[in-house]
Parts: sequence; C-alpha cells; structure tokens
Amino acid sequence: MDYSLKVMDHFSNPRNMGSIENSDGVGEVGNAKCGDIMKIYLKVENNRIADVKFQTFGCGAAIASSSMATEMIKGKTLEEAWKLSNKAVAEALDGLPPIKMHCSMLAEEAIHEAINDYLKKRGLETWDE
Amino acid sequence: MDNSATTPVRKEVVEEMLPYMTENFGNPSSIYEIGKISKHAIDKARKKVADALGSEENEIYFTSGGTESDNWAIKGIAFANRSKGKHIITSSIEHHAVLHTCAWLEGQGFEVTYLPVDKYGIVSPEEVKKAIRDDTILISIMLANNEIGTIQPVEEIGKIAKESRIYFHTDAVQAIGHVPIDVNKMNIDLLSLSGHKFEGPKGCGALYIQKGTKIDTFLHGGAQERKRRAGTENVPAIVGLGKAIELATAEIEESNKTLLELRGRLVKGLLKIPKAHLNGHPTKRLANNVNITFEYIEGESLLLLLNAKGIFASTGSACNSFSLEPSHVLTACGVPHEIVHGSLRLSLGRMNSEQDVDRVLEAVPEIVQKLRNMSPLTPKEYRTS
Amino acid sequence: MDNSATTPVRKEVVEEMLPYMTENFGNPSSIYEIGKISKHAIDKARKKVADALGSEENEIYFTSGGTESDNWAIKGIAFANRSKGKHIITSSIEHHAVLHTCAWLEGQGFEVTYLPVDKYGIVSPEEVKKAIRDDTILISIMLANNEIGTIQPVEEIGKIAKESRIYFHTDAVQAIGHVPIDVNKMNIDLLSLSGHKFEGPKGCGALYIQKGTKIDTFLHGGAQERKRRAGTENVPAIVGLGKAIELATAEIEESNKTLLELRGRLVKGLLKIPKAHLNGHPTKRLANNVNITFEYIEGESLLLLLNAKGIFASTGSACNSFSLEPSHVLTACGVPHEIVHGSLRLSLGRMNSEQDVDRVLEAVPEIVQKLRNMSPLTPKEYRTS
Ligand SMILES: Cc1ncc(COP(=O)(O)O)c(C=O)c1O
Ligand SMILES: Cc1ncc(COP(=O)(O)O)c(C=O)c1O
Ligand code: FES
Ligand code: FES
Repeated sequence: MDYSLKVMDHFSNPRNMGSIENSDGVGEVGNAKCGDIMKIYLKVENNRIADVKFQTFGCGAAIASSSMATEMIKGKTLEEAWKLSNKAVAEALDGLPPIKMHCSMLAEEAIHEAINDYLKKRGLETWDE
Repeated sequence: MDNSATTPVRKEVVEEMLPYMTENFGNPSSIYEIGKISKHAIDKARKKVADALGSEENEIYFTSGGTESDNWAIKGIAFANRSKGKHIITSSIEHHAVLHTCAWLEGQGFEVTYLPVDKYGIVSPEEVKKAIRDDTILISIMLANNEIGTIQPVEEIGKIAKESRIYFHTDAVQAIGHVPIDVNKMNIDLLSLSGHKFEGPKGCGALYIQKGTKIDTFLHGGAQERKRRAGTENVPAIVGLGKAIELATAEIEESNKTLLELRGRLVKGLLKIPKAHLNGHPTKRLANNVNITFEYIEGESLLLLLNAKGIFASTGSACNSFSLEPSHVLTACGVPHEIVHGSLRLSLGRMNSEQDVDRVLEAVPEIVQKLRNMSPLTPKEYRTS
Repeated sequence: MDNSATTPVRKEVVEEMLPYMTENFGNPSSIYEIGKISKHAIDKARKKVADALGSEENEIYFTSGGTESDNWAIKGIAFANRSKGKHIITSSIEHHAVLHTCAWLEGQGFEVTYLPVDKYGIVSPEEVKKAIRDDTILISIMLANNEIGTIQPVEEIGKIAKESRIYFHTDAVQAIGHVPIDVNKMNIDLLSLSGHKFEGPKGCGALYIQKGTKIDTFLHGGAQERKRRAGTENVPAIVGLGKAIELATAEIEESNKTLLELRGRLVKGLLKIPKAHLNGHPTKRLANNVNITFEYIEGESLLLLLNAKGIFASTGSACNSFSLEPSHVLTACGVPHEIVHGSLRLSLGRMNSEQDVDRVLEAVPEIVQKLRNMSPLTPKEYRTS
C-alpha cells in the first residue's frame, strides 16, 4: 500500500490507544466492506471531550485514522467532534489510497456512536447523521 | 520471505538472457545469423522445460506467463470440445487465473463445478469422481496452492480423468522447483507454469499440451510456436526460463531438504504464540510455505509492521486485497471470517537462512502482541497493556 | 533492412530496463521498497504511452505484445457486445493477429465482412460505410500495413464508426514512431501496439481502450492493470516500452525526413531494374517501407542470396511462408499470383545509412539477374546468359 509518511507515523506510533475505565460513552462499529472493528471510549467534561481512547481491529489505514481522529477531537465540544468527517481525517493524514477511504469512515462512525451513547446515558436525545 | 509472490531473477539466468537483449542485437548486419541463433536458443529452452516435466519437446508452448497458460488451457479446451460437452470441474481454491476464467466461461454457456476442500485444503479424488457428468470435458485442479502450499493428489485425479477420457489440466505455477513432476506418470494433459516463480524472468511462462489434445488456439495470429501460439517470440525471456527451470529442477531434492528444516523451525517458533493456528496441511505442503493465523489481529497491519523490520510477507486479509474480500482459499478451508483476517504467509526461498528465520521469530511475537493490545477483540488474558 | 519484422532493443532502452532485472532484485530485504519502485516505474511508462497517443493514462493497458492486444480488442469487444450484434468489419489486408482472430470468431457465431482494398492497398471509407449493418459492433482497420506500408484513412473511418456508434479498433503496431497519432482526433476507441517494433523489448505491448468502452477481459486472473488484464506485470519490459515509445515519438519528424530520403533513393534505384513494380501507395506509405516485385523470380531464393551479402529482407512469396500461401496482402491488392512470388520488402531503420542503401542497390540488380537467368519464365530479352 502506498501510505503517506503521516499515515505510517500514526500507524506505527498510535496516539490514544487503549480503553478508558468508567468512560462516559463508548462507540463500537464494524466495517461493512471488510469486516473490521473500531471502538472509541470518551471521557466528557462540560460538554467537552476531556479524554478519548480507541481500540481497532483493522488495517494500517484504519489504525492511523483512529489515531488521527482521536487527536482531532480531543478537547473539542461534542458538537465539534460530531462534525469531524472522514474526509477531514484522511486529509489530516495527507491522504489515503482510494481503496482505503472506507477505513476512515470507521472513525467517523465510531465517534458518532460514542457521542450518542453518552447522550443516551444522560437521558438526552441522540443526534442524527 | 515472500518467494511465492515473485522471485528475483537468478544471476546465472540473467547472464544467459543478456546476450539476447544486447550484444546479439547490436550488430544489425548479422541479423540473419541472429535469427538462427534465436531459433536454436528457443529450441534449447524448450528441451529444458520438456526435461523438467518428462514430456516431449513438441508438447511445450511458450506463453506470456502462468495467467495466459491457465486461460489458454481452460478456454482452449472448452471451446474446442463444446460439441462434446459444456461441463468443467475445478476446485474452490484455485488461483484466480483459473477461477475467473471459469466464471467467464459460465457467462458463455459452460457449467462449472467448484469442488470443496477439506480443512487442510485438499481436494478429494472421490469428490472429483462423483462430480463427473456425461458432458464433462475438463478437470482443472492445481498441483500446489499458492496461499497455503497444499499439494493435491494430482496423480490420482489424473488417473480418474484418464479413465473417464476427460482432459486434465493442472496449474503447477507454484510447484516447479519444489515438487518433482512427470506428466505421463501423473496423467496430466495440460500443465501451466510461470518463469518468475522459480527465479526466471517475468512475462514468460509455458503450457504443456499432451500430443493429440484437442485445443483451440488462444492467441491467434502469426505462425509461431508451430502455429498454436502467435506473437513474436520473447527470446531473452524464453532462454531465461529454460535456464531457470533447469537449475530449479536439478536442485529440488537438496533445496527441499534445507527448506523443510527452515520451515520446521519457523512453524514451531510461530506456534508458540498463543492462539496461533497453522493453515493448510502439516506435511502435504510445499517445503517453502508457512501460513499461520493469529487470532484477534488483522493481516495488513501485521505486514506493515513486519516490513518496517525488513521482513516481507503476504496475508489473506480482506483489507489487503483489491476486492476487500478475504482469501477465498482460507475461507474454503473453513477458516472463520474474523480469523482469516489475521493470516500471515511466509514463503521461503533459496536465499533464506536460519538467521532469517530467527529474525522473523524475534519480530513476529512482539508485533502480534502490539496489535493485540490495540484490538478490541483481544480477551484480557492475551493483553499486556 | 528488415526493421518491420523486429528491431534491436535500443541502447538507452536496455539501460533503463536492466536495473529492474538485476540490481533492484538483488536485495531481498528491500523488496517492499522495490514493490513501490516498480509500481512507480509502471505508472511512468504508462504516462509515456498515453502521451504518445494523446490519451489518458488510465486508458492504457500493458499486454504481452501486438498479438495479444489485437486478440483482446477484437474478442473482448465481440463477447461483451454480443447482445447488441454479431457483425464485425475488417479489411482483407490486416495482420494475421486480426484476421485469424476474426476467423475464430466466425466459428463462434459471429459474422465478419472482409473489405477489399484498391491496388494501393487502401480501404475506402465509403466501402466501410456501406458495409455497416444494424448489428455491426466493431470496425477494425489497421493504421499502417506491415508488408506494403500503406497508411489507411483512419481518421475518416473513425468518424464513420463514431457516427454509427460502432467501436473502432486500429492495429497501429507498424505505425508507432512513423505516424503521429492522436486517438481523440482520429476517433479511435482501441489501438494495439507492440514494443519490439520501435526498438523496445519483445514480449510487451499495449492496448489503448477509450474510457467507457464495453469490453470483456481477455486474460482473466489477478487484479493487475486495474483488474482488466491479469498476470504479474513484466516490469523491465514495461519500463523499456515506455522509454522506447518516448524516444520514437519525439523523433518522428526528424526520422521520417531521413527515412524518406533513403526510401526515395532506394525505390528510384530498384525501379531501374526492368520489370520491377512498386507495391503499395507511392506516397501514403510508411517512410521506412519499400516493397517491390521483380517479375520472373521467386522471393525466397532472392532473400537467401541477399543474406549471403549481409542484407536481410522479407518477401511475400509462398515459398517463404509456413502455409505456402503467397502474401494475402499483395494478393488483395490484385498482384497476380506469379508475380507475388517475386516480391521483396525492405524496411529501413534508424541505424540505416546512405551507404547501406547503396550496398543494396549494388547487390539487388546482380542477384535479380542471376535468378532471372535461372528462371524458365524469363523472356529472352531479360536474360544475360
Ligand atoms: C498458482 C498460481 N497460478 C497462476 C499464477 C499466475 O501467474 P502469473 O502472474 O505469472 O501470470 C500464479 C501467480 O500469481 C499462481 O500462484
Ligand atoms: C501490423 C502488425 N500487427 C500485429 C503484429 C503482431 O505483433 P507481435 O508479434 O509483437 O505480437 C505485427 C508484427 O508481427 C504487425 O506487424
Ligand atoms: S480496515 Fe479493512 S481495509 Fe481498512
Ligand atoms: S519451390 Fe520450394 S517452397 Fe516454393
């Protein structure tokens, strides 16, 4: 695969890898295309993402996207985090090979799931795509 | 350690090829002589291929590679024997050059039976027998599989085909230089091979066609290859293929002895990793092939981390394929979907040493652990952080 | 002087190819990097071919040569568009790679119109128009003929095909490096070329397929060439083809100027021999092609005597062909049977000089005379003994 240096960096040294005990929201999604799985854990304080961790079962692009996406939403408000698109993640990684674009979708979807899980736990209404 | 994908061209082979690319061409005024020299060179190469297969020289046809050989064998037999029948038998673990050709023929009105394999990837001769119909015209079963190295009972299948007077083709692309071949003893009517899999050149292969076989031409045009395969002959590549198969065949025994030792060491070492499973048959496999699945992790990321350590390998993971489909071979062997993802193929070559094996055995456990720590699927007891 | 049959690989081309056969392969631990290097090298070569044809890069597919390109184009279009129709139009002077492919398709239920040519070997666009039926799916007319060098009115034929929404394929194997090509301006949907005809390597060619063309895969298998042409890529050859087409295209104008001068000298000199006739068109022909018939003599013996003097050439004589049929091209141009026997093709190359031409002009009259003295057909007035 023709991965950018940025992808290789985030893949080899993933940021925010792991899980959060007593997290405020967890999102787990599977990739319809290749069957891979990503899990995002959120710690939320004052509507902001105080901490975030991920676990990923997937390819280099999926792991790098997880790492980059968690970096990008850390410290952001939930609304800001919700708006993070897979395209923005891919761009931040200096691009992904076309066949690997779907891997960055995992990150976007897992973040949405995690935020909705948080909202649900709070008894709030979940958000739509 | 990815010698099943492609091998570098062997030094002795390059040396044989070069004159046909450079010097001999440098002197246009001697072109007529070159014509003769080239013809003799091709004949010599053809003899070497025939010797490696136990066939006659005039049963060997040079092609552009394993893919063309497979396409020619299957389409050529199908179209030439259409009036006799429209049924083809193959297995579910063939190379795509066979499977996609069969699929295309299905679109042309042919019918194809894709035989299942057991958990080791072996086709049962009994199943072949049962699948034969009155209108079966071709059986195509590979000699050795490119992913899991499983060696098929080709001789038995050939015998069944012969008894039923059905043509038998075998894709031997992975077998050359590893499995001794005798087309007559094995009852093979058509056999495909490809130069770059045994340290010969890319873009050159051969098809063995037993005398008297009714087969259509596939590449139509000029009168080359006794009017059966058109196209200006790729002289340097043909010469290289001849040299490479000569060397590879002469060294089978010696090479297999070394490879078996290395393979044993590699398999033993890798299976020490918990939740690791060997794919394919424990003994009926190519001496150079190791295919192992590590649960909870995905193969492409495993490859990338290995690459970073200078180790090149291959995987059946969906993520590493253009189609995003997991390996059809491992799937056919009944390996569950999630587990196919974590497969790793290492294929040893003549240049690999014990040190190389040890380097792999040092690198893999660490990398597998790193990825398991990252994976949401890994149970607690297999995590270290 | 037989550059239309094959050309030596150009020095600059061999130099570009070698690293992909040797050095880059010598270091197995860097194989992953080699994978990328190879991919980039192929992309670069693809760009060079696209530039030479005025196409997009993703419209170029590498093949094993002109023969495969022709087979793919014609069978691929035929099978993919069978539901639309079963009629194909081609000419009677195409290369056998086209004609034999069409003949095979006739056996598969397709119908083929073989258009006649005028005495110069030119296909009339009017005739093409008239031959079109409701079920015509493909028109295949070569750009330049390999025997008599005639250049066809491809742009006009392409226009007719476009207006009738019929795919148009042209065999440009002989045209590369001689005729400037712009596939869009010329309304070409498919174009075949072959490396070794313009000082590139043997065993490598390309097929241009316009985006959106409905065509079946011909070589089924792996996902190479964006899943349309399977088979491990012949990297060194592809690199060489790219370099060769770049050089050949850049030099068209200059090379044609030199060749036209040499050709003029050659034709003028040879036509001084009595009862000698130029075959093909006087001006609408490849700058490097000379095809002349000498009455009363037979071509193979002419070739042999020329060879003895270090001059290599070609003939349309039946005696020199595997089928013992005289040239179908000259026959289609209306050259009478007895006279076809005495045809001589000389095809000039970049390496030929005025001295070479003069050497031919010195040798041929003498040899022709010798053979005429030997022939029972020669009238008294053309004998010297
Ligand atoms: C078993 C098998 N068959 C056919 C092929 C196709 O050979 P090639 O890529 O040389 O055309 C390969 C290699 O990719 C193979 O491993
Ligand atoms: C016009 C034409 N088409 C096709 C071919 C076939 O090319 P190749 O022999 O490279 O397959 C040739 C050369 O022999 C040719 O001159
Ligand atoms: S996660 Fe499967 S292709 Fe990226
Ligand atoms: S006379 Fe010998 S082949 Fe024609």
